[in-house]
Amino acid sequence: MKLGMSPGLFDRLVHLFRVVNRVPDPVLKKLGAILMALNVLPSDLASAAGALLAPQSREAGVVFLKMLSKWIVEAHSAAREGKKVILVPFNFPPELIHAFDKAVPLTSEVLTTMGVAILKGQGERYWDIAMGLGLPDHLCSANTIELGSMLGREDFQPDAIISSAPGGCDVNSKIHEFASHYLDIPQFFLQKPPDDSGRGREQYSVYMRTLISQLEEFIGEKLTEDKLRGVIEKANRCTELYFDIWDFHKAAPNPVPNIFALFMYGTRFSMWGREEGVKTFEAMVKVAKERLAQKAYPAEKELARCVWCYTSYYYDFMGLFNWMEDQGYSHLGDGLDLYFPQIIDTSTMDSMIEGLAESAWNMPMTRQVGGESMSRSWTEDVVFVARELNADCVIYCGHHSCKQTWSVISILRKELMNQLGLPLLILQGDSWIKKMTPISVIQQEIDEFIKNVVARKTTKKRELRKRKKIKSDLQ
Amino acid sequence: MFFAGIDIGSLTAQAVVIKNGKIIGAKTISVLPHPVDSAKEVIDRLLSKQEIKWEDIKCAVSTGYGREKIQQEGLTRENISEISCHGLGAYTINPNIRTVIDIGGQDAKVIKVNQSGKLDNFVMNDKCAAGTGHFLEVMSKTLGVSLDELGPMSRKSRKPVEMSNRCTIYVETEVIHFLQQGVSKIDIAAGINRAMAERVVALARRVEPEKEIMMTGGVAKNVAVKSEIEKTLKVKMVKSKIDPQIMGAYGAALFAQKQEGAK
Amino acid sequence: MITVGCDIGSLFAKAVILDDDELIASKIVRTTGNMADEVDEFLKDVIREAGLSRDRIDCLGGTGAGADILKDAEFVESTLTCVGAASSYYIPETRLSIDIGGQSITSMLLDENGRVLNFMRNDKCASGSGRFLEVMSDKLDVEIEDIDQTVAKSRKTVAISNQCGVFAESEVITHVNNGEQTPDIIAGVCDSVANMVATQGRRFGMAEHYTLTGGVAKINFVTGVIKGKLDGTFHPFPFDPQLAAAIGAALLGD
Amino acid sequence: MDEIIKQTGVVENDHVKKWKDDGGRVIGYVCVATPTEVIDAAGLMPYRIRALGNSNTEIADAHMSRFNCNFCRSCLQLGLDGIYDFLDGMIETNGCDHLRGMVENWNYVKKFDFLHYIKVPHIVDEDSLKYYEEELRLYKKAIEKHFNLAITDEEIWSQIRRHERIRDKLRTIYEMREKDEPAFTGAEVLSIFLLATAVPAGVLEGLLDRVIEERKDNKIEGYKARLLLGGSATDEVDFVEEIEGIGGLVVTDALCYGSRAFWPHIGDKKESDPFKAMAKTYLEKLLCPRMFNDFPSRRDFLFSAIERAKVEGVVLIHNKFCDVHGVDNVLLRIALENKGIPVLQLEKEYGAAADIGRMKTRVQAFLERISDSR
Repeated sequence: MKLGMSPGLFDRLVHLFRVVNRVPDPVLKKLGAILMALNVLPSDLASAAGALLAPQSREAGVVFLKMLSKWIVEAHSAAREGKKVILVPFNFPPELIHAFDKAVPLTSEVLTTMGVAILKGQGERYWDIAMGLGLPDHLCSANTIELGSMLGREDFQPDAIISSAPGGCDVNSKIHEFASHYLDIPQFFLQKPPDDSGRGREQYSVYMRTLISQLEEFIGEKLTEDKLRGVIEKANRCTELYFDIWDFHKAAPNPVPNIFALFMYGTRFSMWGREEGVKTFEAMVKVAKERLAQKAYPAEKELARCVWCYTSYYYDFMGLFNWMEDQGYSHLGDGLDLYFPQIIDTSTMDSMIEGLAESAWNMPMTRQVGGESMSRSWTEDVVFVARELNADCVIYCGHHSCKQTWSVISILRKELMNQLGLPLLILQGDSWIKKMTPISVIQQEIDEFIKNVVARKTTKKRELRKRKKIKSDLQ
Repeated sequence: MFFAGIDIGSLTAQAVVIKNGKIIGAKTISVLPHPVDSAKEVIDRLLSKQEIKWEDIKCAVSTGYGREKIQQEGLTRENISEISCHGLGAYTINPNIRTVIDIGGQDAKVIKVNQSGKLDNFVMNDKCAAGTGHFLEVMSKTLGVSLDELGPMSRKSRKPVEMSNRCTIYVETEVIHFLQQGVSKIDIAAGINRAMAERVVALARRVEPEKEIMMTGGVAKNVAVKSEIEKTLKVKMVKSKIDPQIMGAYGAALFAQKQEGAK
Repeated sequence: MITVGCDIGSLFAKAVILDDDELIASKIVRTTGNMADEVDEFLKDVIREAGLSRDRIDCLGGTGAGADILKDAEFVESTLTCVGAASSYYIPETRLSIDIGGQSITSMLLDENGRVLNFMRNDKCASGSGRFLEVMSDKLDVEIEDIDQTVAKSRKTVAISNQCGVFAESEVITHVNNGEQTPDIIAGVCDSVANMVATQGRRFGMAEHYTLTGGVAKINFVTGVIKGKLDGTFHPFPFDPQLAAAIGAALLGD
Repeated sequence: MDEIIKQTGVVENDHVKKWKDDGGRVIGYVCVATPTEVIDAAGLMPYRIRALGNSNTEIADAHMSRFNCNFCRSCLQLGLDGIYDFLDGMIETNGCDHLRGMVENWNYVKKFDFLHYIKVPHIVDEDSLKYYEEELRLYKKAIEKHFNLAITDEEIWSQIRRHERIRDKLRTIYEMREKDEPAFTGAEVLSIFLLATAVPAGVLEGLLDRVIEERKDNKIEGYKARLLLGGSATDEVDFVEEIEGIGGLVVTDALCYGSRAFWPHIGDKKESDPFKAMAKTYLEKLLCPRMFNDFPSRRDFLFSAIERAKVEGVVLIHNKFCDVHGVDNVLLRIALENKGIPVLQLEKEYGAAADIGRMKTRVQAFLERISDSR
């Protein structure tokens, strides 16, 4: 891994988060001090900080940022300490890597999202590097941006890549395969059999165990029961807190700040199973609990309760989450929050590895479109969450790269209507690149949808005048 | 001995007549719906200003979108792709040229030629592309300025607008919206040219462009786009001695001359 | 009651004047960058055309992407609401209205009061909008108004299958160069638009009664192809379908 | 040959009609990871789904999106249009996300009487091989159960041997197209292949023998360069014709509607168990970019074809929105460029007519480049 300042996405993030680390919590927290903090922070960070540290979520936002900075800086210094940096996709349980002393996980989608949210010029320049190689322009920007930064040889390079997308997403698997060949980085796999019979699940455990032994050999360290137990126990704590927040979501108006949807999976994909992860979840629970007690809600009233069935949009410096909340549109979570964690039995090595396999099996995307049917498991989950949290609409971001979801979205739409009578808004726009669809268009579509379709009864509309006798020549 | 090259593009048609390598006449018109009509028209308009008649042309080669039809009509002996023609044309004008950027109405191309002027490699836009002459044409219409003004005017721009769309179709309404908000045409034009340059650069990156670069095609006349590309690619474009827009037809004429020499 | 409806769309501005539900005047101009300055003049014109004076107007309703330039509008409603209102006011049985606008195709499910129950836009990158048709016919030197009579001369339909407007244009040029006849290519362009519209119609599952609005619905060949593809009864919009949103805005005024 | 071309032009060709009239049943399949030997062993007829360049997807687009590959939407269109109503069942494989979506929407709108899903691993390793082998047994059981018949190992072996004979005949045809004076054009071979996956195996052997006999002394002349065509699902004969029309003779290919489908030999494996034998061949030699850890074998397959057929230039195509080929073609392009082999990478809209103008300009320039470099 290349050290020092370079124009690469990861290295720029490291640079910024060193600064964040230096700003003491109280300074970040104190409302007045925020602005001050913004001034001392590089301007790139300012707009994102506005969203991440918005009053309604600040208590947790600070902890979340600190967690990410720890994660990033740790990975950066890992190389110096002779540790292995392992690049994983979002649908891989990072806690497994955390359980090794001599390895740290980095998640490409999280890096891309942070880069897009925080860095000046966002991801475009790294995307263009990938396009410059002749790669298709309908690839997954969530991966292509961070990997593009590596492909341009501007950025750090991981010691190995784990691909857990085979079976869940071709694009993701393919771009990781490309990077591993192009940069000559060893690649490991955890493939998902699209098989709902018990057979598929058993086979998945086999794959998981093979992967673990491959990793042990590569990292040069045996996975120890104690280290693993330590991580899993923290993961279990995160699981409890995850479901606390889940239950808060049921209250109306929604006491959980919209942006927590992002914080929740941001934590799942990075520091799940680490003390910092637990702290972030605790902070979120605290904020939600207080807001519930005060019956507080940022807008006058909650007009719509929206479930996002896949990803949200991140290219507008996280502004959309709070914009929705200001309009009275509650964001009850993304498809990426649908990883339904479970308490893992820590009694034996074997039970813990089984538990890990189970969590991986239930990771977002893997669990839904990675199922035997791309639409069935996905529909079941969305219907379940919509019913549980009594949502009154579902929104699909329509990232043009997500071919698996796009190919069955019409089935999801029909099933939502048939089973719950819920409307689905199908948006179209790249979640990480602003040049596909401007955020103003996205906002307008959401507005039109909610005012016309979702909140038709509550929003005051002009009445169409009574029909006069229609002239026959008109008929 | 006279040789002719005819380049029927999607927006404009050019004809060039050469005598041992030297251009003795050239003409550009905007295309008629049918390529053969365009070809006949441009030839007539060209020859009307010369003492030579079509019969005096020893051999002619056609290129551009209409190249095949023209040949089938017997107007030319052969048809050669615009990529080869622009390559040879640029190389003949300056043998140091190794990379040619040609932005036509429908296709943007980056062409590499070797030390003997032969086609080495090339890339063309097949992605979501604002990088075509058509894009600029539509935009200048929307802005209500002529295509030639688009470049010069943007030099006065202080803060070019940022286009929030990749797609030509959507950029068009974006421009209308900017105008409605009273943004100055100068800044919009600058934004358009920048967007254009960005797309071309992204394409050029696919074949490592070498230092000696020449830009051909109508867009080469757009100073703003040209300098934007120079800035981002960190190169200095070699200036063409002839009108860059007739490069394709010139190259075709050179091929016609080769043909004759060949037999 | 005299009401004015004004729709500032992405390509055209339309204004109508209704005397109750009778259309007494209408005007359509291409939207320009200076629309903001020209809009007052534009409204004056249409009022003059109706032989009225400004003070006779009871209400001005605005709609369309650019409606924010209508300073003295009493209200601005979304195009969805307006098209829905207009469709179901004049054609009470319509439950589906497909609006073919300059930028996109929108299908709307309507309730018996003309309220929009649900709506869906066509896929981005998908040809079929009014602008698409304009660009293509412009390439072929055919005025939008003349499309029907041009197509009447066609002997076959040349398939246009590119979904990207930019590439579809290359496709058209290729057909020209292959010696295909203009009427046959225009027929192909219309056919591909009609396909997109039909697809939009199918997405919700067809309603028993539907109508088509927006400029493209003026072209009989297009509506004809659509009718042939979709089940359900087609009811032509009683006025110029390009005016539907403006008329809706006027109908919602009081 | 003419007869073959005529039959290839339609989905339900005369051979299928006759087979159905004689009471035969037809099973559709969507990708090369389907061991059709088993279907034949059951006395059923395997039929490889195709779209034949159909570019109208008006009905399909109401279900899949325009961000899905147009080839899959075309197949779905034909399915929903009733063109495939002659099928008595369908074997699904997870070839790619678009393909899965195609079958899923098809079945959602219009239930198949019989649909079985073979889950093909994406990785070549011991674990995957065991799993896939068991998948093939389940696939056999599913056919036995639904059609209420028994498939013996002996029958599968004899079908494997018959398919080996067919593979050999197809290889012979490739040898004839690849030699210095090719006996077939690329368009003709594509037609042959398309028909080969759409007629009863019994009929096919005779067909291939006749066409080999007919063309044994044939010489294709007057072309500008010898090309290899590789990439996405390409069943558009007229697209290949257009390329050859401007002088680029396709002397070999690396297409799944081509060599990739029949090149590997099952006989190569000394196995007693037919399922082990099929599993090994169909997984380890799949040669499809939907596999994520065996790029080298795809690259080397390309290299050896180039050598065999004295290829002067490689054209790598992928349909718009095809993820696996879109990415793989870049790796292949880089590998070829490093070897100094001219390569042209094309992204095209499916449906031959759609992009032919743009494609021809590129191919013609590519041919000019090749002749320049001579």
